[in-house]
Formats: sequence, structure tokens, C-alpha cells
Amino acid sequence: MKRFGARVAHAGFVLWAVATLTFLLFRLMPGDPTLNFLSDSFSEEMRADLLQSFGLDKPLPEQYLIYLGSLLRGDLGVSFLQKRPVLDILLAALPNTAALTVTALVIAYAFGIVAGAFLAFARGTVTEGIAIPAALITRAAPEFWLGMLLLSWLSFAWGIFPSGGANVAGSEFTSEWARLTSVDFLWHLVLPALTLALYLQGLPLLLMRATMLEVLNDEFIVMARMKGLSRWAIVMRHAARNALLPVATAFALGLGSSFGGNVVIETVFSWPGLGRVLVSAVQGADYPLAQGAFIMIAAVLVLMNMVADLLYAWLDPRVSVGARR
Amino acid sequence: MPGASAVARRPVLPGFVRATLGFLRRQPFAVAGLAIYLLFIVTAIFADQIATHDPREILFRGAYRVARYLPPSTTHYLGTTAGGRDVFSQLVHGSRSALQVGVTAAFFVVVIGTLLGLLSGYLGGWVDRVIMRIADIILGLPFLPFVLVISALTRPGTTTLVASVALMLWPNTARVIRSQVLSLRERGWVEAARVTGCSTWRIIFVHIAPQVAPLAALYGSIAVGWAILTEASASFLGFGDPAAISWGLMLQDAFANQALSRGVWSWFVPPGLCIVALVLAGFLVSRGSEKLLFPKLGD
Amino acid sequence: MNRRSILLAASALAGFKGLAPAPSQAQGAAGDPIRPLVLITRPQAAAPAAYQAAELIAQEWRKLGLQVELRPLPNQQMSQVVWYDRQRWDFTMWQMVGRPERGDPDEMVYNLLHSANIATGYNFVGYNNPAYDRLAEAQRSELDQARRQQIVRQVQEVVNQDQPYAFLVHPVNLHAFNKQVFVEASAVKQAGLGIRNFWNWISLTPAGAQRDIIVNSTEPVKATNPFYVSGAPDSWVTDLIWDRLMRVGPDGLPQPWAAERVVQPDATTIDCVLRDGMAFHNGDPVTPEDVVFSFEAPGVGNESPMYRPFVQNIASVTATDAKTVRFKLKRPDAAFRIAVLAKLNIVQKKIWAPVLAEYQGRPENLESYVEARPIGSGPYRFVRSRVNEEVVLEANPNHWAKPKADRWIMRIMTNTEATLGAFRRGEINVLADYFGDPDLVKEMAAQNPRLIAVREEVDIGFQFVGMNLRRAPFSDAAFRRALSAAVNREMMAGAAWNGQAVPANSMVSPALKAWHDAGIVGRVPGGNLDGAKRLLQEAGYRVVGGRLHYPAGVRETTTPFQ
Amino acid sequence: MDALLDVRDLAVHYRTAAGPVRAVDGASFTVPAAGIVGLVGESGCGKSTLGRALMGVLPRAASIAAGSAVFEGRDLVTLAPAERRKLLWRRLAFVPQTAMNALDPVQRLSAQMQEVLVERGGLSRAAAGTRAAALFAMVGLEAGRLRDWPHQFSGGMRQRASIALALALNPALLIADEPVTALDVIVQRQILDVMRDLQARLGLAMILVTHDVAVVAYACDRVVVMYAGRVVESGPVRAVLEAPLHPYTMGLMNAFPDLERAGGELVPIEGAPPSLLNPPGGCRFAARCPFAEARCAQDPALVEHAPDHQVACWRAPEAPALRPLASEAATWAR
Repeated sequence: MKRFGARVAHAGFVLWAVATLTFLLFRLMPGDPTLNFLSDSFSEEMRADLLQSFGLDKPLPEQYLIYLGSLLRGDLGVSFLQKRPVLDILLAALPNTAALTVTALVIAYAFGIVAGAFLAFARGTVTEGIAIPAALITRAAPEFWLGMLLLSWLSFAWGIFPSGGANVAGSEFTSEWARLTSVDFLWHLVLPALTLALYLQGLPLLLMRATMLEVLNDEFIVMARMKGLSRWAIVMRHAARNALLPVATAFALGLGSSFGGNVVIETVFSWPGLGRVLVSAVQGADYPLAQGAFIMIAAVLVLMNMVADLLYAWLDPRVSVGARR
Repeated sequence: MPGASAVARRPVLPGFVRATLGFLRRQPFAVAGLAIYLLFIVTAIFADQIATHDPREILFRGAYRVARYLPPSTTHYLGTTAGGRDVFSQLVHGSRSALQVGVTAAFFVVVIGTLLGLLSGYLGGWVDRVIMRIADIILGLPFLPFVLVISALTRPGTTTLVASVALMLWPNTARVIRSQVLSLRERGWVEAARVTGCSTWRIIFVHIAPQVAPLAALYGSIAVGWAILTEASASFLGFGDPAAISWGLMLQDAFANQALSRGVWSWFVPPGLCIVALVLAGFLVSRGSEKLLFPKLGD
Repeated sequence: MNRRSILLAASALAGFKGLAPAPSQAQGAAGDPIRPLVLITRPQAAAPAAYQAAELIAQEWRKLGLQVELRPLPNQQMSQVVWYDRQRWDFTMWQMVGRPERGDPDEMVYNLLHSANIATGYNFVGYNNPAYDRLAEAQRSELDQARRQQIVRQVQEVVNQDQPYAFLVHPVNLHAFNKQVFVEASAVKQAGLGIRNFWNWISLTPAGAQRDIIVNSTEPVKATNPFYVSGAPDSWVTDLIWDRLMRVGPDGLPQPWAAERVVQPDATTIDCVLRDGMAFHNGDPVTPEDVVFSFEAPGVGNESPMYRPFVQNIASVTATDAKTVRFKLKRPDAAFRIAVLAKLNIVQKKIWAPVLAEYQGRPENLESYVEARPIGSGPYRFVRSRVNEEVVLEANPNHWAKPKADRWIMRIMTNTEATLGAFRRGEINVLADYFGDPDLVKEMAAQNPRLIAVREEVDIGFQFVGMNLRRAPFSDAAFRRALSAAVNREMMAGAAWNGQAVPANSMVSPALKAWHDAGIVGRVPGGNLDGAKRLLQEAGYRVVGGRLHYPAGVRETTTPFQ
Repeated sequence: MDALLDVRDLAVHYRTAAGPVRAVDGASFTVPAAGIVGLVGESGCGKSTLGRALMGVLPRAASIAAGSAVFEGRDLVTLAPAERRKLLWRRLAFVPQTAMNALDPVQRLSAQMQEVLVERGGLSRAAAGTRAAALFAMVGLEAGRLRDWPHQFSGGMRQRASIALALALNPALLIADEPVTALDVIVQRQILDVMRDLQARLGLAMILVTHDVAVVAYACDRVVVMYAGRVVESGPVRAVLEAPLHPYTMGLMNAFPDLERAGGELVPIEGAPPSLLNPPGGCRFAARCPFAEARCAQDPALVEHAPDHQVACWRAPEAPALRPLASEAATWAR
């Protein structure tokens, strides 16, 4: 419990630091948000009004305090371009990113764990000689390139999957949940999730294989053999359970980093998620939106880093349950 | 006397050669990785000689007619782009920017990461706390979004990209180096050095640093790949160095000009393969050296 | 004839201002070498055609003996420099995009190059020619169509002589739609816009079971607000939800819309007689009070910075009877119909008056008000909008111009490859926002002649190189004429814009037939690269050692752009 | 002699790139139906490999090259794996060295008990619970600690738990591999007491693999001394330790402190065991033996020199004369 509290406090500190860094980043860097509004009718007076309406005319420390206060209230400000609350825009995109990330990670880890465990037993075989470089290649290939190749084959050339978006145009749903669970949504999800999974599976695969090899050399595995236990019981109950510890942690970490790392995949597949909100906001110099998206992605990352730590502690009794004498 | 010393020194070379040959035989992965590196390094050095055209030049065929989408031929090994530039020459010159980005980023990752890891691990105390806190904060920043934001807010370019990649990746190296240093610090010979009055700096840089160098190199070779992939992703999203000739920018150019729909494989496949090969080389080398460093995993 | 020669004299005078010529110096001698010049452009990734054009232009200008360096800058930084650092840069690639209200030349003629806009307005090149200013002002208040056309043509000739911009091309919009989904003959083109226009959206007739218009957009819709548009897609949506008193017709001229008739008893009085039976989407009738409010609201405080300039010429707007709204103008305005009556949205006073009152006490302005469900009186009703995904509108069955389709859906697709794939697969059925390779669409249509119809239309907008007239040598009109002459516009259209553009030498597009000076492209002074060299020679510039030098006695005093 | 286990000429080889390493090279000894047999020797002499060979869990690179190990009438060497599995833990159990990870770190002890009792012993879950508690009581642990994780136990407790686990299915033979090595002396004695006590109560047979002569002296009934993959001497503990016949055994006695009696000068055996890759011909101890003679170049056979006391040394008959010399440090010094 004490450990839990300390970890949460640490995450809070990191979040504060990230928020401060973000603030400074967006305030101190060159670039003028009003540039978006340059038009044949744009005047100096309008520019001043605009800066004032976003509080950008105040001194920096004052802006910072206002910013922190708003952040604590969950207020991420108003988008320059859309004039809507940043939080609303982000929350609309969040479910799509979450669906993509979670689906891809689950596929990647389910496959990676099974294949990694299999490869641990296939040491020195031809299968291993092919599978390991193959896994490394998928990690070395740029995601967008993989995505474009898949898209050009499976969508453009063979027409199996839709070429982008999250739903068929104009489809109606009773609720967000109904949308996320609709066949239509899932069908659109296949290609981006597959691409992302293809990119992600290398890590759990190699990690599972390595930890599995390490665990298989452990004395308790030899003991299990001496006990005359079945091969299945040895692999599943003893080896896999121990080997999965770091993989489970990697899953949580992957969840955190994928949330922001999906930027590229979302762009390739026109997937309406957080990453694209960030990219278009940055490109359009919509600083409140870009800043909000960045903070939200960072918050998920920090949160998942924390979850990974706590998860490891929870799964591993050596950490969670203190030694008793 | 010279004869004697020659005799004494003689076994060194065959031993070294045998060790190297043994390494090559036992570590085909690492050898393949090194071979790929070598290939690209040679290409980068002799890019001007290898390339058949100026990679930036807009080529014409006839008055005011740009030579766009020429198919692969003996003059244009991989054809030309939509803008009338030679694909092969861009590919060759692209190796320069890839290596430049990869190697400089890796260099800074290794230098910063090792330095801070050494200080943090050896000095401990508040230095350690401050460095590790900063590392925690950086690990709380999303990688690609951060690079994009920095590129967008400053002038986009190779320098920005390399700087942000280095900034984002040093904590991993520093953490590993730190834990290595923590265990080295307790070893007898470090203790001995301390007792005999070696200065702290001397102990850190003369006694400990060489011990952690292979580990740092391992993280460096992975950083090469990360930097190149990041450059490609940033370029693809339009945040790359607009003046560079890079594989990422080539892919971006190809996609923007719909090379996929046109089926111009000779344009958009080679840069992707080059990225895969160079990043893969880093992974292979690191796997090889991993086996050297952690023989326990390798047997 | 007489008038023209006066104009030429005026322009020549304007051109040489800022330079310190020394005509008494010997003819053959040369001044300082011209410093390396920096051509600002957007990066290849952001604007591939413009970037390619910049490279081609630079290649040509180098043949004149100039040192030209390309400087790709992202959108923001480019605007920052060009807009706020007006003394610093040499020349820049720039564009004006086509919008329906730019169907009247006033905006392009007055705002772009009138000297009133030099300090902070759109005249960022710093063009200052009193003769031009007089013409630009004259066309504004000239209510006689024929006389106004005459003035607008004179304007174009002055610009042709002064070349403050090197005009490059007018893009040609390439759009396509699915013939199996829509009756081909029901598609309507609008001058300067193509089939991405209001008229097409209400006229496009479904041929079969698919009754939705599904159109792509490369940019997200940011705001659906009658007092604020943040980008082109926003305006396509507001166009359909809210009615206007007039609309720019397929021919590019304003025509009555919500107003049944528009009459102008005198130069500063305009009466709009409203159509009968109009209703907002919530069922309430559209009243003259709503219309009056719609034209008064933008002028209240600074609640609508975007629309306020358009109502500033209105002295008063009143409902004179149950059907009529009378506008009194402060001064005659030839563009009033297009720029104001066809631009401002008719909103419901019941909804917006309280909002307006509330926002007057807040730091934000009306632009940040988000209606849960925007209510207008237009032919389409708002259903929903998902950022970065799609906007869905449905046909308003009660509208007098009820659309033939059931729904109008705009899909946001940033990826050109994916967009084309979606069009091929029928996920979208109108390709209305396409900047990709035109050949691919044409090939697709050629392979599927019964499936795909392609429509092309010259755009109202144009691409150009803006030269900074505040800085030598651009302050010299002869130098600018030479640079412009050296640009081969056919090559620009073909090699940079993939043939999807026509050569330009005027800010008035050939799409605007009534205003465009048809022969202007052929009258670029000098005409070609050789002509350019001759012009430079005549003006005293000399090539020494492969490098272009100023005329004799002229020193290089300008700081190079960094 | 009705031995429970009869090991004859057992050889275990490791395959390496340089050729086979003969870790066990023709070892022979017997284990009676009851009592503790100490298997003693320096590390690397093959005693642990021998224990593992009997359990059938040799590393991948190792295999039994020759010999037999007849256990309850059946040869473990030739027994089919499925048949051998039936014997494992039910007739033949193992107590590991108490390194942390001999017990699965992420399973509670109760689960590890249950696993053996239910899956291998065929007990019901409830019966298994009762039995586990009884087993814990038997080795001196509270039943409540069954709910604990291995890392919550001290070294001695882990060793007790391992013994309880090994006794779960009433095996006939228990092989304990260095069971007390990692423990401090006090705890060593407690554990050895538990083992002796259980052996007596349950009447089972044990092989106690150790490098420590003192442990053998304290706990064992019989002793088998191994050197470089071979048995050099075996017999009843009293006979062997009080009157060792092999110089190696004599040296070993000097090298270890007595578990009960502190003090006495410790004399190490100089040198290291020979490489098992290419072992020298003749007596393998000859190179380190202070009493080596020319005939030691011939391989001495393991012969019964006294009743129930075997030795493989040419000079065994002179042993009474050599023993006083062997107790002096100077004899061993080089």
C-alpha cells in the first residue's frame, strides 16, 4: 500500500513535470498562432483580440498559473481553429485510438507469446533460423511502409478491406459503444490493427523467447521434470507463468507508448484517432489542441508506466509480498 | 632480444585471428549486420561516384518536358520520380543522410547516456536522484509526438531531429549503465583504486568506463535504428528536413505522388528496403554483441 | 489609348522608386553584383507542385546570372516571415485560393495590391502605385457593369506592366463522380469551382438505391458556425446548412436566393424581398427580423472578427415590411451582392440573440460558441459531425430547393492514396477535393467509362511568386518584368502542376469570363528567357563573370535574407 | 546382498565440441533398502551428475554412455521414459540444494504440494490438504506457512519444505543433492537431524550427495567417495572414515572441519582434479597423491579390501602405515 502510494506520487510528479515542459515548449518556441488567420481581411486589431481571447497577452508566469489551474480542473482550453473545448475533441478521438491500440496489442501479444514460447523450444532449428530474422525485420520496417504495402494489396488491388476511416460513411449508431462493437467498425479496424500488430509482435515474441529460455534453465523446471509432471504442466504452470511476468509488463508499457506512437498508422489509414488530432493540430499551429493532445498522450504513457510497475509488483509475489521471517 | 620479443608476441596475432574467425562463425547474425553497415558506409562515402545523376536535378527530355516516371533502364537504374529526378541517385545519396542521422543520434545517445549513467551510478546521492528524476520525466514524454512537436515548433531539419532523438533515448542507456556501474563499484579493483587514492574522475573514466563501453555500444547500435525509423516517420508526416535527400522523404514523395496507385514499385520499394536493411543491421549487431556480453543467454 | 500611355508612365515611375539610379553613368559599366537571393517555398511534403515549380523557376533564373537559393519553410514559419517580417525576405511562392465570393474581382483587385494594405494587410509585397489605387477604388463604386469591366481590365494591364507578382498558373480543379450512383446530366459545374459547389449538391440526382452524396475532404471540418469558418471544408458545410439572401450562381454571378428579388433604388440602397414560406430546421419561419439580426450581429462589438469587415459598409439594415429588408450603404459598393449578400448566413434571432448577449460579457467571442445541433434554413440539415472522420447532413424536405439526394456526407481523408482507393471502391462517390496525380483519375475513368465521370474547371485562385518591392532589385519594375518573362508558364503548368493548370498573368482568373482580360497571358513583357535577358540589358543590368550586376553606379545595400 | 539400488559401471558423458567429457566414468556402488549413503567428493567429481542421471534429468548435452542402475529390480538406464516417469517421485524422489529457485517463485507452497499430491499421488484436493499439513509438521514447519510464497521462507525452512515435498508420495529412495551446503552450521545440523530422524521413522533409503566429509560423518550410515568420475572407496561410514584406505579419502578428512568437534588443523589437497576430457591413464589421483608409485600408472580396480569396504588403490594394504603420514600437513605440501 505504501509502495502503491509512492508510485502514484511519483507518477504525479512526472505528470506535473511533463505538463510544465509542455507549457514551456509551446510558449517559448517561435511561431505565432494568429498566423492561421491571415487573410485579406485580417488586421492588427484582430490579431490583438485573438491573442487576448486566448490569454496570450498576459505575462508568462501568470499564464502558467492559469494553465496549471485549468489542467487540474480537467480544462485543456479551447482549440484555436475549431473554437471547441480541446477536451471534447480529444475525448471524441480517444475511443478510436484505444480500440486500435488495444486490439493490435492483444493480437500482437497473443501471437508473440505463443510464437515466442514455441521458438524457445525450437532452439537451433531451421524454424528458428527463419523466424528470428523475420521478427527482427518486422521491427525494422517503418510502420507506414508496412501499412501502405498492406493497403495497396489488400485494399486497392484486391479490394478486401476498406481503404480508410473507422466506419462506412454516414452509418448511424445508438451509442458510442454500439459503434465500437459494430461489425462495420471492426471491419475497418482489421487492416490498421493488423499492421500495428505486425509491427508490435516482434517485441513480445523475442522477449517471451528470451525469458522462456532463461526460465527453462531454472532449477524449479528441472525439479518439475523430476516430479514426473506432464510436459504441459511444466510448460504452462511453471515455465510460462514465470516467463510471462516481463511480457505482461511490456504489454502495459506498450499500451502507453502505442497511444502516441500510432500517429503514423492513423495517418496511413485515415483513422480518426488522437495521433491524427495531434498531427493536424501541430501542422495547423492549433497550439491549445496540440498541447492538449500531447498532454493526454503523455498522461496515458505515464499512467501505463505506473500500471506496468504496479502490475509487475502485483504479479510477482517476490515484490508484492514482503519477506516474512 | 628482438627475436625473443617477436616470439613472445607471435601468438597474439593468430589468437586474435582465430578469435575473430570464431566470432564470425559463431555469430552469423552479427557478421551479417556488420556487412550491411559496411555496404552502406561505402555507398555513402562514394555516393558521388556511384550515383548516376545529381539527385536534386530535375531532368528533362526535350524542351520544357520533365522526364517524369521513366521506367527503370540502363540510364536510370530505378527509373525517375514524378518530379523527374533519378530514383537510384536519390537512393544512393539517401544512405548519407540515413547514416548521418543514425550515427550522430546514436553517438549522442551513447555519450549522454553513458556519461550520465556513470555519474549517476558512481556518485550516487543527489546527483543520482536528479539524473534519474530527469530520466523518469523524459520516459514520460511520448516519443514520436515529442519529436513531431519539436520539429514543428523549431525549424525542421536533421539537427532538430537528431537532437530530439538523442534527448528521448539517453535515459534507457543511462539506466542500464547506472545499474552496471552500481555492481562494478563494489568490485575489488575499483575498491583498490579508491584506496590507492585515485581521483573520482579517474576511477569513473579510466577504471569503470571501459567496462561499460560494450554495453553502451549495444544501446548505440539500437539507437541507430531508432533514429533512422524516426527520421522516416517524421518525414512521412511532413516534419522532416525539407532540404535533405533521405529515404523517408523519398517514401513521402512517392506516397504523395501516388506511386502505389501507379504501381511504381521501383520507386517506393527500394527506400523501404534500405531502411529495413540498415535498421536490421543495428539489431543484428546488437544481438551478436549481446551474446558476447551476456553469454548466459547465448548458450 | 491616351489613358493607357498615362498608366504606363505612372507604373514606370512607381517601379523605380526606392532605387538610386545613376543614368548619367557610362552605359557599359556595371554596378555591384546582386546578392544571392532566397526564394521561400513551402516544403515538398506540404506543397509538392509549388516546390517543384520553385525548383524549376530557380533553374531558369540562374540562367539570368542570378544566384537563387531555395528555402523550404513550413507553413507557419513562412507566414511568419512573409507577413510579420515584411522587410526581410526577397521573394516567396504564394497562392490565392478560389472561393465563391472571390467570383467578384473586388477582393483580388482591392485587397491584394492596394497601397492601403501594405503595412499589415494582404499587400505584403509592398506594391505602391497611386494610379493603381485609383483604379482599384474606382471599380468598387462603379455600378455600371460594362464600365466596371473596363476598369478591371485596365487594372490587369497595370499589373502586367509592373509585375509585382510573377503569376504562374491558375490551377485546374479535377473532380470526378460515380455515374452509376448519380445521373450524369444532373451534375452542375460552377465557374471557377467545378462540381464542388452548392448547386451540384442540391441538384445531383441519385440513379439507384444509393441515395447519399459521399464526398471527400482532405482537411477536417473544424467549425460548423454561421459566424466563423476556419477552412475551406467549413464553408462547404455552412453553405448548405444556412441560406443566404443571394448566392453566387453556376455562372459566377450573384443571383437571388432567400431573397426572391433584389432591387437597388439608388447607389446606396438595396431592397431584398424575402421568399415566402421559408422555415428554419426547427420549424420556425424565417422572418425579416432574423435577416436584420443576421446582418447586425457581426457588427456588434468584436464578436465576429471574421464577418465584421463585410458589414462595415452597411449604414443601416431595417425590415421595411413583412417581407422586405432594406440595406442603406455608407458608400456605393459594386461587390456588395457577392461579398455581402451572398456571403453572410441567415441565422435565427431567437437562437443567436441570447448567445450574442451572453458572449458580450465574456473574453471569448461568438466564434467559440458551439451549437449542439446547428440550426439554419438551408437545403440540408445538420445531423452530426465527428472531427477527423465525417460530417453528415440530411436533405431538408421542407426547403423550396429540396436536394435530390437524401444525405450529404463529407468524409475526411488526408491520405491521397486512400482517397483514390475509397473512390474506386465506392466508399466515396464524389471526388471533390483532389490534389493528387490527375492522370490516375483520368486513367481510372478511361478504364471504367460507365462508372466514372471526370469534370475539370479552371480555378478562381492562382499561384504566384511574390516579390518584395521594398527591397532592391525587386524595387525595379524592369527587373521584375525580366524575372517574370524568364518563367515559362507552360512548363509550370505541365511540369509542376502535372498539366492540371493553365498559365496565368493576372489575378483575375479566366474562369471569371466577365472580368478576365483574355489576351493577358500572351502579353507578358519580354515574353521569354531571351526577352528577359534583353530587358535586363536595356535596364542597365550586366552579366559579369556569369553573375548579374546592378546597373552602373548602383550599390548592393540590402541585407541578404538569412 | 539385496540392495535397493545397484549402480554398475555407470558412465555419463557430456558432448562438447572438443569431444566427450567423462563426468561419470564407470562408477559402481550399492544403496541398501534403508539408511543414508553419503556420496562425497570435490566439486566436479561427477557426484551431482550421477544423482541427476539417476533421476533422468541430465542436461541436453549429457547422456548415460554405459552401465546400469538397477532400482527395485528394474534398470533405470534402459527403462522407457514413460515407465521411468511412473517411478519418479513415487519411488524415487529428490531434495535439491536450497538455491532460491528450486521452488517455483510464483506459486504458493500449498500449490506446489497440491500439484504433486493430486497429480502424481492421485489424492483428492481435500486429502492433499491434510497430507500437506502432515508433511509440514513432519519436517517441523507450521501448517499455516503452506500459504506462504517461497521467498518468504528462510533457507533452512525452504530446505525443510523441499524435504516435505520429496516425502510427499512415500518414496523408497531419496536423493539429496547438497541439501545443506548453502546453510549455516547450526541450521545444517537441524536439517541433517530432520533427515536422519525421518529416515529412521520411515525406514527409507537416502543418497546424500555432498562435498563435505563432516556432513557424511554426522549423518550417514555408509559412504561412497568419488574422484574424477570414479568411485575410489566405499563402505560403512565408521570403517571408511576411521580407517580410510585411499589416500584421497585421507586427504579429504584433513581438508574439512568436523561438524561436531571444532579445531584441528585443516590441510588442503594441493592441485586440481584432472581434466575429464582426456583423463590420464592409471590412477586418476596419482598426480596429486603424495604416495604415488610407478605402478599407479596402471588402473587400480575397486576391490573389497576389508569386509564391506571397497577401495581402488594399489597401496591400500599399506594404508595403516600411510595414515599417520597423511595427517601431517608437510606430506601434502609440494
